[in-house]
Amino acid sequence: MRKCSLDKINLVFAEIAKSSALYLPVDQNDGSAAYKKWEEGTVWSNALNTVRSPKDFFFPQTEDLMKFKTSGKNIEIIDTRSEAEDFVVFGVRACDVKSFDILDRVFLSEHVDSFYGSRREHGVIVSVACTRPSETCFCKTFGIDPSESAGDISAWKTETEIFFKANTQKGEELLNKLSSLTEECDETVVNEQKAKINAVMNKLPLKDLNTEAFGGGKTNEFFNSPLWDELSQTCLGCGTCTFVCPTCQCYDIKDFNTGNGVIRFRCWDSCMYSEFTKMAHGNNRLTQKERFRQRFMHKLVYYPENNDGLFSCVGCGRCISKCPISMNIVKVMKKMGGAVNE
Amino acid sequence: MQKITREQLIEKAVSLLADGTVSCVLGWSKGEFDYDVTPALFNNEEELKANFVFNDFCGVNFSKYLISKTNKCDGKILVFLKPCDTYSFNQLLTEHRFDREKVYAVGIPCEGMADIAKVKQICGDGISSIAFDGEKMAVTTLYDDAPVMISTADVLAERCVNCKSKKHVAFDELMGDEGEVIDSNRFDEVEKLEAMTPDERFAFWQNELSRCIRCNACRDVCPACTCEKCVFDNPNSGVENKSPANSFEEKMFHIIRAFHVAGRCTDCGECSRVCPQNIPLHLLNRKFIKDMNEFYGEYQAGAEVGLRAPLVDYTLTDIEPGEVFDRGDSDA
Amino acid sequence: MQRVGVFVCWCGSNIAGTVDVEAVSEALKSEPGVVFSTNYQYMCSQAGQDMIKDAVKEHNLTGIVVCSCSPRMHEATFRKTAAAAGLNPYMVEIANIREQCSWVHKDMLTGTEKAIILGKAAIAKVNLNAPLTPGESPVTKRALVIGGGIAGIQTALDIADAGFPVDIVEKKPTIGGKMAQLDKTFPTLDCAACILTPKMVDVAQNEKIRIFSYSEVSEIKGFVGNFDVTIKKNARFVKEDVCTGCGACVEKCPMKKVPNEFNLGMDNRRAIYIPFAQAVPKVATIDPNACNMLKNGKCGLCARVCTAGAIDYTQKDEYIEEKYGAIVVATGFNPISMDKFDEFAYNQSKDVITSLEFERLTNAAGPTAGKLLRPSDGKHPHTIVFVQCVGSRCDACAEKGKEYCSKICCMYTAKHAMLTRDKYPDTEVYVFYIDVRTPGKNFDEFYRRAVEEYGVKYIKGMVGKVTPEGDVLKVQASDLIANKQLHIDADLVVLAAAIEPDKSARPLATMLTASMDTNDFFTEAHPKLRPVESPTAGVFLSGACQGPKDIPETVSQAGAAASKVIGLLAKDKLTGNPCVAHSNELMCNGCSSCERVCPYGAITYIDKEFRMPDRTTKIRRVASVNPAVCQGCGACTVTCPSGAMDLNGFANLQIMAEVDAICK
Amino acid sequence: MQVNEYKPLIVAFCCNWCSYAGADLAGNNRLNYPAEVKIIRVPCSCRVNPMFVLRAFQRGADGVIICGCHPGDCHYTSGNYYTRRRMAALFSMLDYLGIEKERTRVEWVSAAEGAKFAATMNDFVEKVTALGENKRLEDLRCKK
Repeated sequence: MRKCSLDKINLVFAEIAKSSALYLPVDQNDGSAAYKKWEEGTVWSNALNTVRSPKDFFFPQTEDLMKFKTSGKNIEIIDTRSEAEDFVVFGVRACDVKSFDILDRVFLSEHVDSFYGSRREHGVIVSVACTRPSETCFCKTFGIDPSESAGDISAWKTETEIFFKANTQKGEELLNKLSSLTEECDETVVNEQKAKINAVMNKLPLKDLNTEAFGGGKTNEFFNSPLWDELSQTCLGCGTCTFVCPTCQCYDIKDFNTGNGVIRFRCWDSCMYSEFTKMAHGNNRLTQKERFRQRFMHKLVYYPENNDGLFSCVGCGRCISKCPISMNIVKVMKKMGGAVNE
Repeated sequence: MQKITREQLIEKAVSLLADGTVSCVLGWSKGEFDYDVTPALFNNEEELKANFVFNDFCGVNFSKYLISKTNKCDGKILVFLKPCDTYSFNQLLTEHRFDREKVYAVGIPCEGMADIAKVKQICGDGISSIAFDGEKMAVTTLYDDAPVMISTADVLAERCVNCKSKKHVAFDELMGDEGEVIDSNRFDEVEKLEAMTPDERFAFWQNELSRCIRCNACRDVCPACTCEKCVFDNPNSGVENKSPANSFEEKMFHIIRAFHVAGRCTDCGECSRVCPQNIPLHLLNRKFIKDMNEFYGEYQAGAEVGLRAPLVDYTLTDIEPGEVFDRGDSDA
Repeated sequence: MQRVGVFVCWCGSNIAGTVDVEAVSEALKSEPGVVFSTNYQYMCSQAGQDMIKDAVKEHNLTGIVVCSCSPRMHEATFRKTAAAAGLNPYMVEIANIREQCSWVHKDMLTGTEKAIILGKAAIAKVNLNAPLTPGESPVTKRALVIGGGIAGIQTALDIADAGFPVDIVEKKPTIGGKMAQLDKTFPTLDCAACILTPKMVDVAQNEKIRIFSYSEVSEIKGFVGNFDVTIKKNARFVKEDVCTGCGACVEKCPMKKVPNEFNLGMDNRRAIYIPFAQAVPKVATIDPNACNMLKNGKCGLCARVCTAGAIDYTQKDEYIEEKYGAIVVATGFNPISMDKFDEFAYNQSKDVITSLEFERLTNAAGPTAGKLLRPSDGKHPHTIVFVQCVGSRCDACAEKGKEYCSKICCMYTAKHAMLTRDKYPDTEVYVFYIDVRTPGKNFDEFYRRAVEEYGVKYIKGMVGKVTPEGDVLKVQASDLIANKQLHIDADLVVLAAAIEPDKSARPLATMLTASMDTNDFFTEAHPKLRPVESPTAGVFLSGACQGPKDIPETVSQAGAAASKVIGLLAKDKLTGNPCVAHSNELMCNGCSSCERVCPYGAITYIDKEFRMPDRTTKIRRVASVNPAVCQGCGACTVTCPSGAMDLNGFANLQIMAEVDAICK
Repeated sequence: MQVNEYKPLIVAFCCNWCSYAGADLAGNNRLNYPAEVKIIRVPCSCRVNPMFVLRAFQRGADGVIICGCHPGDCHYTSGNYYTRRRMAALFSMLDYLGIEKERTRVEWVSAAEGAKFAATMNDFVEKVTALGENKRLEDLRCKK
């Protein structure tokens, strides 16, 4: 474990930025935080988390796959790949770090998504423990410990200092680069931190939310539940929840005709959209209720079924704070879970 | 603190359900936190008593729901409308979007709704409870033992700070007293922008719109965006797109959306309320409103049913497109 | 995917001169959808058209792009060609590489470059074209003629002659128009009345013709074959069907001092009057501004003397609604006002008159019973100065007068001069002219007779000033040929005032949605090939409303207009323009925006039952377009937020494809 | 032909009845205007959807001009009145977003005004050339 004084944090950033692009949460003028590329003068945000999750770094909202150049009736195919740059994502919260595992299982298992894959390879993740969890946090529900965040490097922040612990080879290498700026230290302070955080975690309004009712093999239990009507009745069908979600991984592949060629790109899609997974025969989820159900069934039943019980929600709370009508997974879990427990 | 209380509204709803005037109620349902409310349909007294809430966070404009919900429940549907909601209500009727006969509209007074983001800016994250108390709200967080007293006026949503009207322009029944149209300052921000140089304006919007993630929340919540199929979802429209691939598409979406609702937008402010990226979308709509007021005379969409919107009307002596610039911005 | 054939026209050297047609047809070969591309000297020629027909068969083309002159020129031609080749005519697109390319660009390289791009745009569009079939609408077999001058009369007679009912609307109490005011007509010098009045009688007696005199058109709706017109019949306070035109009332009317407009105010008429002896209808009319009875209920003499009991002081304006298949505009002309021409002292001296006033002075039925006497003192004038081009052929910047030549002045002035010298050889007659324009059968001979046989003094030059002094008019003028100033003491000065379209023409044009030129003359559909048709279908032009004309020209144009109308009315059905709007019911919100911007009221709404995704059904209000009424402007398509409303032939995707191709 | 000289791309929407005919007349009278101007024929100026205007900019146009009959002379009586309002609103909005106002224009050109058409195009091209490339409403994907 190494530590450094927070006054030197910008030197740390500068050092990292020397060898690779560095991204970290920065305050925006609207009061929220967003990941920005670090350059001299950039200030690391104190915000608990960003509106957009760091999944953008590995699975960007839009990404060109290839380009067809057409001249008259001739077509030439051009490789447009550009994801081979080393980068460091700094200040990722435990929940978001966990989301990468969930995405990995989708993109890196059978039929590896090489775009996602190479971004993962080139990315180093420096996580940081939560100092001030929000009422919307429920990561514990999914067995995530915000005081012990994973990633290539874990970090803990106190009023005055920041502590680093490397968890991976990549992490080691990066930490070594910082050796001149950091000093070896024991874990006492960090342990105090952990204790503090856990104390707060036990006060959170959503602390008792549990997943018992859900998981693989529960399809029939929930799929036809009458409760979906009620839960989805005022859903607007917008994509906010899916686009701020760190684990939503659905995308669409589209062609854009530039006039002198075609760019084939992929972009995020949302199961909340009426056009989602539209096929030749039309849509297979005809109503908002079915689309709404799909999202939560996926997170709470289908995904765990295919991924050894791992839920595809990390309890970051983004959807809770951003949904225009504040309908969210917590409400679904309580309603559904409660329903089956009775 | 709202003048009208949850209990009064429940009482009203229950009586209307009881005498068969309505068969269901469109209202606010309590959520996980004190500021957390979800629009919901209530079918009976029990549901109302259990979940109906009304407080300073009930900003949702119900008007648009009437399009779908009037078909959902047989018999009339009771809808509680704040003054600004009634304008959307009228506009939708003007466009024949729902059956007036299937709605029983109760106008309720509104003291302005709070914006939780503003609350959190004052007392920080981790809110454990909010107690409403007169002009103030007592906010307790996980991190301080004593509640922080915040005056509601300091945390009003932008649209309420610049409230354009406390007058109900449509209702079957009015609770509380008749309000008045307010001479608001809602165009000040627009004027500030107009006064900037084109470069400054461009920089401003570039920065704002670059945050757009095309979640479509602004569109899907908008009472004017009621198209059976939006051109941006329609693969045959030629302009369909799912995500803003670049700054052009960000602008394209928001310009066209603003243009499509121009003359129909009642300035209810829902778009800005729901934007997860806090883009001040109302500044686009208000620009159109302000322009049309200046070019073609004062016009408030939804003020009455059946009004002819400026863009589907004309006079022989309208301003020429070339002349619209000779205002505001310094270099004109 | 279409199979498109591209045909590049040289138009002789018109296109080939600045566009490398070979390169164009070559470049367009490789465009998507194109399976055949060639070029030829004259695509519009029979050989060219055959080339297209053959290509269609040989390469079984589904779409045709012709790179040639403006579609306004030959689109129709090539559509026919396509049809002849068994293709839907609307699968043809024209790339305008002449008017909008080869003719405006000098450099071969740029010309060729642009021609290729225009070609690409046309190809991009035709790739999205769909076969269109025009809708049909019935034809109301009745014509409306607006204006009862010689133009309107001739048109009405010819149409009626073909067996179709015609209505004439004339705003004056009688038909006859300007010609009825003329004395003799050039170049034959036969009297106007003698040839006009019989025609007026024919009109009156023709059972196919209805005359709405003292009436105006107040509203026009509908479209070719189906116009709905409202005619305002002004109250004349005399029952037309009862009045015998005996004139007893006029005799007795005590209001004797009403300026007589028929004689251009050179004498007076009564408050109740019949404009002239041969008026048609020969019915009295009460002038409400002059009649005491109508103004303050005192008098009522006419009612008492009218044995037929035709007087009706309570008569109200009457509105008649009638359907018509075709409308002929024959609103005619008027001399321009002389107010702005102070140099000629028109407003200072009664003895400075216009040519039309001169006509009345020399007319046997005129204020002087045909004797040429000065309006001021009734003396016989011994020196008369005629001034030509008063207000005609002025330069654009001049704040008064017209740019155009009024065309008839040279001839009627020659006529006036000749007649004067003929009747009163003792008068000196001067004619000041810029040019003497005498094109037309026997025109120049006529003018020369005036000069050679009748000794009219023609002086090339303009009158600078006329100053009334005592009972003479000091005329100051310049003789450009002798290059000297002239001073003439004249007894009478006659101004050949320019003529302009009647003031009623402009509002009428708006009602008809027919276009006008900057001088308020109606524009024709084509200056050479369709001179008697307005661009607005079903509206035809007769006489001076389209441009200055003399009587023979007017009559022949009137006949031409009539034949066009007959051709239209002879049809039972009209095949409309298929490029009309249509609404996609699945996307229509029923919001009514389109209905509000439609200038033709072509959009109505129906409640339709739809199957919802969740298998319920929902009644929704959706727009439907009447293709017979829709004229295809496209206003609705832009006002429709969902894009449910689109336009055949100019669809959103087609226009965007053109944009894309151009911006490539 | 100078290679490096900047030539703007102008899309001109012309109504079939007046402006397109005006453009033809310009041709008939051999009145020159830059070849950068490419005309798209529409039945009426009111057929021009703001989406077309943005589309043109997206695809690389540097200026968009809409020509219609003079107010009052619309072949469809009222079409150009709607054009006037729509484009006034749209242009004002584009200006509000900081897009150069000189890039968009509406002109009324009658069938008789071939000279005005040519003059208008010359002037418009000149103004847009002075502005240079359209950067603020461009879509880089569409650039060659």
